[in-house]
Amino acid sequence: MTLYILCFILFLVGVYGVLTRRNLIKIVISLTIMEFSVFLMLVLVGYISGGLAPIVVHPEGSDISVVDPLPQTLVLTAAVIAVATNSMVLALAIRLYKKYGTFDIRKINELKG
Amino acid sequence: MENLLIIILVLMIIAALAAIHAKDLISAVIAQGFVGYGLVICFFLLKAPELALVQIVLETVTLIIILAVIYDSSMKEIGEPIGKRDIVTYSLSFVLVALFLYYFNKAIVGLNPFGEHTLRMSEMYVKEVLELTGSANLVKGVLWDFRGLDTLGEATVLFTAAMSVLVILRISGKKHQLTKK
Amino acid sequence: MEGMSIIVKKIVQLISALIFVFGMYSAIHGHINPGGGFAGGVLLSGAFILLIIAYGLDYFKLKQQTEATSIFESLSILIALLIAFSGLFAGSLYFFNNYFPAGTPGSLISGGLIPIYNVLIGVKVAATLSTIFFALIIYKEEIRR
Amino acid sequence: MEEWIIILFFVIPLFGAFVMPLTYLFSPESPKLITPVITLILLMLSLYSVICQPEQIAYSIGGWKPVDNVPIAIYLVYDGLSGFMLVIINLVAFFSSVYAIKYMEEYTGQKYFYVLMCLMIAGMNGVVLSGDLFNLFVFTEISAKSSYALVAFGVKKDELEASFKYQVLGGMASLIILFGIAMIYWQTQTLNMADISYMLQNAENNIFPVFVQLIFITGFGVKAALIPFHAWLPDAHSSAPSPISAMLSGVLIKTLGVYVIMRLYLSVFQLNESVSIVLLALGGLSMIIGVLLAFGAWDLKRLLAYSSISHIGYIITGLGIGMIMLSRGENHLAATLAFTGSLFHIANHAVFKGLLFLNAGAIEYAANTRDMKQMGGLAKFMPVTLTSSFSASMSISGMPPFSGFFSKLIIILAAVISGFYFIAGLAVIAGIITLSYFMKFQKYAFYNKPSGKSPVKEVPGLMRFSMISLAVLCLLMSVLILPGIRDGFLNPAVNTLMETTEYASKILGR
Repeated sequence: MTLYILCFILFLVGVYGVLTRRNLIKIVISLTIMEFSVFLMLVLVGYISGGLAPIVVHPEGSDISVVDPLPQTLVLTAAVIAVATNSMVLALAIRLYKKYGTFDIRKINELKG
Repeated sequence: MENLLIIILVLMIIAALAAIHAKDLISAVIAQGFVGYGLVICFFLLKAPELALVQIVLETVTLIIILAVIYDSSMKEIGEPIGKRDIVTYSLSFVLVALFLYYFNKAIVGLNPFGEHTLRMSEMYVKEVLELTGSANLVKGVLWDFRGLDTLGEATVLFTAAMSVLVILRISGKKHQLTKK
Repeated sequence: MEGMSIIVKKIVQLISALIFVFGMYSAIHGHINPGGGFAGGVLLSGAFILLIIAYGLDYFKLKQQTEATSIFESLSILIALLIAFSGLFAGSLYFFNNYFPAGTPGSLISGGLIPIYNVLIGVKVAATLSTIFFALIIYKEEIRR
Repeated sequence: MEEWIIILFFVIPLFGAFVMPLTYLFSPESPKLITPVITLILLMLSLYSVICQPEQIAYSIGGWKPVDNVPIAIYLVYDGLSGFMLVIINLVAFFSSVYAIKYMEEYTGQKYFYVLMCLMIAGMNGVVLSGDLFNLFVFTEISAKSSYALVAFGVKKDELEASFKYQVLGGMASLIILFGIAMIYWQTQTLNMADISYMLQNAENNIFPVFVQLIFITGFGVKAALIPFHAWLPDAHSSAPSPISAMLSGVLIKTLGVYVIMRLYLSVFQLNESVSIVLLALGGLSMIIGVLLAFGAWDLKRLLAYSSISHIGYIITGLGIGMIMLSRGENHLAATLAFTGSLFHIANHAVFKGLLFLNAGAIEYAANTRDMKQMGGLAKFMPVTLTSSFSASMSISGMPPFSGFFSKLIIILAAVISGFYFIAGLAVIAGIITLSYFMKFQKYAFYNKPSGKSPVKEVPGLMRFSMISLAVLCLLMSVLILPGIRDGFLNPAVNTLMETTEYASKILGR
C-alpha cells in the first residue's frame, strides 16, 4: 500500500504546484507531474507479481502468467492525450509571453473570474 | 522489487518538489525530466516495456518543446514575496493535502495490495487475444481491437491538438476591415 | 532559419537516417514488438525535426511543408476511420470489426488489421508532431520579422 | 431502428472534421457548406431515434460478446437519457453552425473553426452514447480540447488568457477524473459502466465509494462549473466567438458535467445520501452566487455566462433533491418531479441560453460593442434581435407562457414537496433577480436613448433564421410538458434516471 500512497502524494504535489505557482511554465510542469502520477497509478494497479511483460514470445506456452495488459493500454492512450494537452498549453504560453513579455500569471490578469 | 520502486518514487517526489520550487526554468525543466525518466524506469520494473518506450520518446519531445518555448525568454523564476494571501493559500493546501491523504488511506483499505491484482475484464484478453487477433503484443491487440474506439479517439485528440496549435499560433484573429475597427 | 556547421550536418545525416529506419521498423512491427505506431511516429517526426534544425529551411518552404504535413495528418486518420467503418460491411454490422484473418502469431503478416492501423497511426503521429513543431518555428520567425 | 445507426452520431462529424482540410484545398468555401449539412443530418438522426423509441440499445464495438457474463468490448448505450441529450446537442449545434456561416466571415483561418466545431460535436455525442468509463473520458477530452482552442479563436489578449485558465483547470479536472477511473479499476477490475455498477454493489469498504464519488464530483464539477470550481467559465464563455459561446453554455457544460454526473451517480454508483446532500448544497450555492455575480456585470456576454452558472445550479439542485429522495427510499413522486424539472431545465436552458448568446453576437456584429452602457436604441434598427431576445429573456426569467417558467416551477414544487423550503426560497429569489437583470439588459440594449453612433443594420438572413427558429422554440418547448407529448421525449429520460442501478441489469441481462 506504501506505493499507492506515495503515488497519491506525487499527485498531490502536482495539484499543489498548479494551485500555488505563478509561472506559466511551472504550471505546465506541475500538470505533467500530475499526469505521471496517474500513469504510474494505473500501471501499479495492473501489476501481478511474477507476471511477465504482455508480449507473447512463444505462442505455444500460453499458460504463463502475464501482467494485466488493459491498464497499459489505458496509459498508452492517456499518454498521447497528455502530449496533446502539453503542446496546446505551451503554444498558449508562448503566445501570452509575446503579448505580455512575462510568464508571470499575476501580470497577465486582465480578466477576473 | 517493491522497495526499489519505493526508493525511485521517493526520489521522483523530491525531484517534483525541486521542479516546482526551482529558481530558474531550465533547472525546473531538468528536474521534471528526472521525474519523467524515473517513470520510465518504473515502467520497466513493472513489466511494461511498451509504455517505457513510448514514455521515453514522448518525454523527450515534451522537453524539446518546452525548451523551444522558453528558449529566448528570461528564464528566471519570478521572485515571489510571501504575502498574506500566499500564507492562506499555503496553509489551506497543506490542510487539504493532509485531509486527502487521511481519507485516501482509509478508502484503500481492503483493495488488492500491490502485486495481487485479479483479472476480470482482461482475463479473456490475456487468454485469447493471441488466437483471436493474432497479435503477439497483447497490448497492441487490446489497443486496436477491443479498445479500438479509444485509440481512434486518442488519435482524434492528437488531430485536435494539431489544429488547435495552428489556431492559437495565428498572428491575427480577424481580417482587417475598414467598416470595423 | 539558418543551418548549422558542416560537422553537425554530416552527423545529423547519419543519425537521422538511423532514427528514421528505427521508427519505420517500430511502426511496422508494432504488433510483435514493443513500440508500435506512437513510438514509431514520434521517432519519424524526430528525424524530420533534427534534419530541419541542422540544415535550416527557409520560411516559405517551411510553410509549404506544414501544409503538406497537415494533409498527411487528416488523410491518414481519415483512412483509419474508414477502415474501422468498413467493418460494418464485412459480414456482421460492427464498428472496428477486425475482419482480416488473424494469421500465425509472431510473424509479420498477422494480427488482421492491426499492422495497418499501426502504420497509419505512425504516419499520423509523425505528421502531427511535425506540424506542431513547424508551427512553433514559423510563429517565432513571423514574430521576428 | 437498426442498432448500428448509433455509431453514426460520432462517425459522421469525425468524418466531416477529417475530410474538411482536404476539401478546403479544392474549394475554400466548402467547410461552410459541409458543417451545417452534417449538423442537419445529425439532428434528423437524433429526432428519428427519439421517434422510433427503442427501449434500449447496447452495441458492442468490434462485436465481442460477453465472456462468462463479463463484457469485454466497449459498449455504446442508447437509452431515454441519451436520446434526450442527443436531440438537445444536435439542435443547438445545427442552429449555431448556420449562424456561424455569416458571423465567422470576419475571422481568419475559418477552416479550423469548422473542423474544431465538428470535433466538439463528435465528442459530445460520444460522451452521451458511451457505456464505458474510459471511453467516456476519451470523448470528454476530444470535446474539451476543441473547446479550449475555440475559446482562443480570436487570439486577442483576453481570449488567450481565458483559454489558458480554461485549459489549466480543465486539464486538472481531466487528470482528477482519470485518477478516479484508476481507483475504480483497482476496485472492480473492469471499465464497463454496467459491470462497475454490478461490482460496486458487493463492495465491503464503505469509505471507498464516498471517496471516489467525491473525486468525480470535483472532476466533473469543474467541467460543469459548479460554484467553487467556476473560475474559468465567465472568462471562457464570454471570450469565445458567439456561436461557440452558445454551444459552450448551451450544451457543453451540460454534456461534460451534468449529464455525466447524472449517469454516474444514478445509474452506476450506489445512491448515497451524504454525497447527494453535497450535490444539493453545491447546486444551491451555484444558483444564488451565480445570480449575484451576474447582477453586477455590465459586459453582456459576461452577464450571460454568470447566469449560466446559476442555471447549472438549478439543474443540479433538482438532481440533488431527486437523489436524496431516492436514497431515502420514500416519496418517489417528489423524485420524479425533481428529475423532470431538472431535465426539462436542461432542454430549456440549452435553447434560451444559446439564443441569448446568439443575440449578444448579433448585437456585437452590428453595433460592435459588448458593453451594455454603450448600447442603446437598438430597438429601432434590429427588430428581429429585439423580439427574439425578448422571448429568450422572458423564458430565462420564468415568465408564464414561456418554457422556462414550467421547468423552474417544477423544480420549486419538488423542493417544497420534499421539504426543502430553504432551497425552494433560494430558487424563487434567484428567479426574481434573474428577471431584474434581464430587464436591465432589455432596457439598456434596446430602449435607452441611442448612443449617437452611426445607425446600425440588422444582421444577415442566415443569422436571423437561427435566432427566429430558436425564439419560436422558446415558446413551443412549453408543449413538451403536456401529458401526451411528455411520454415521447421527457419521460423516457426521467425513467432512465429513476431506474437507478437497473441500468446494469438491463444491459448485462442478468
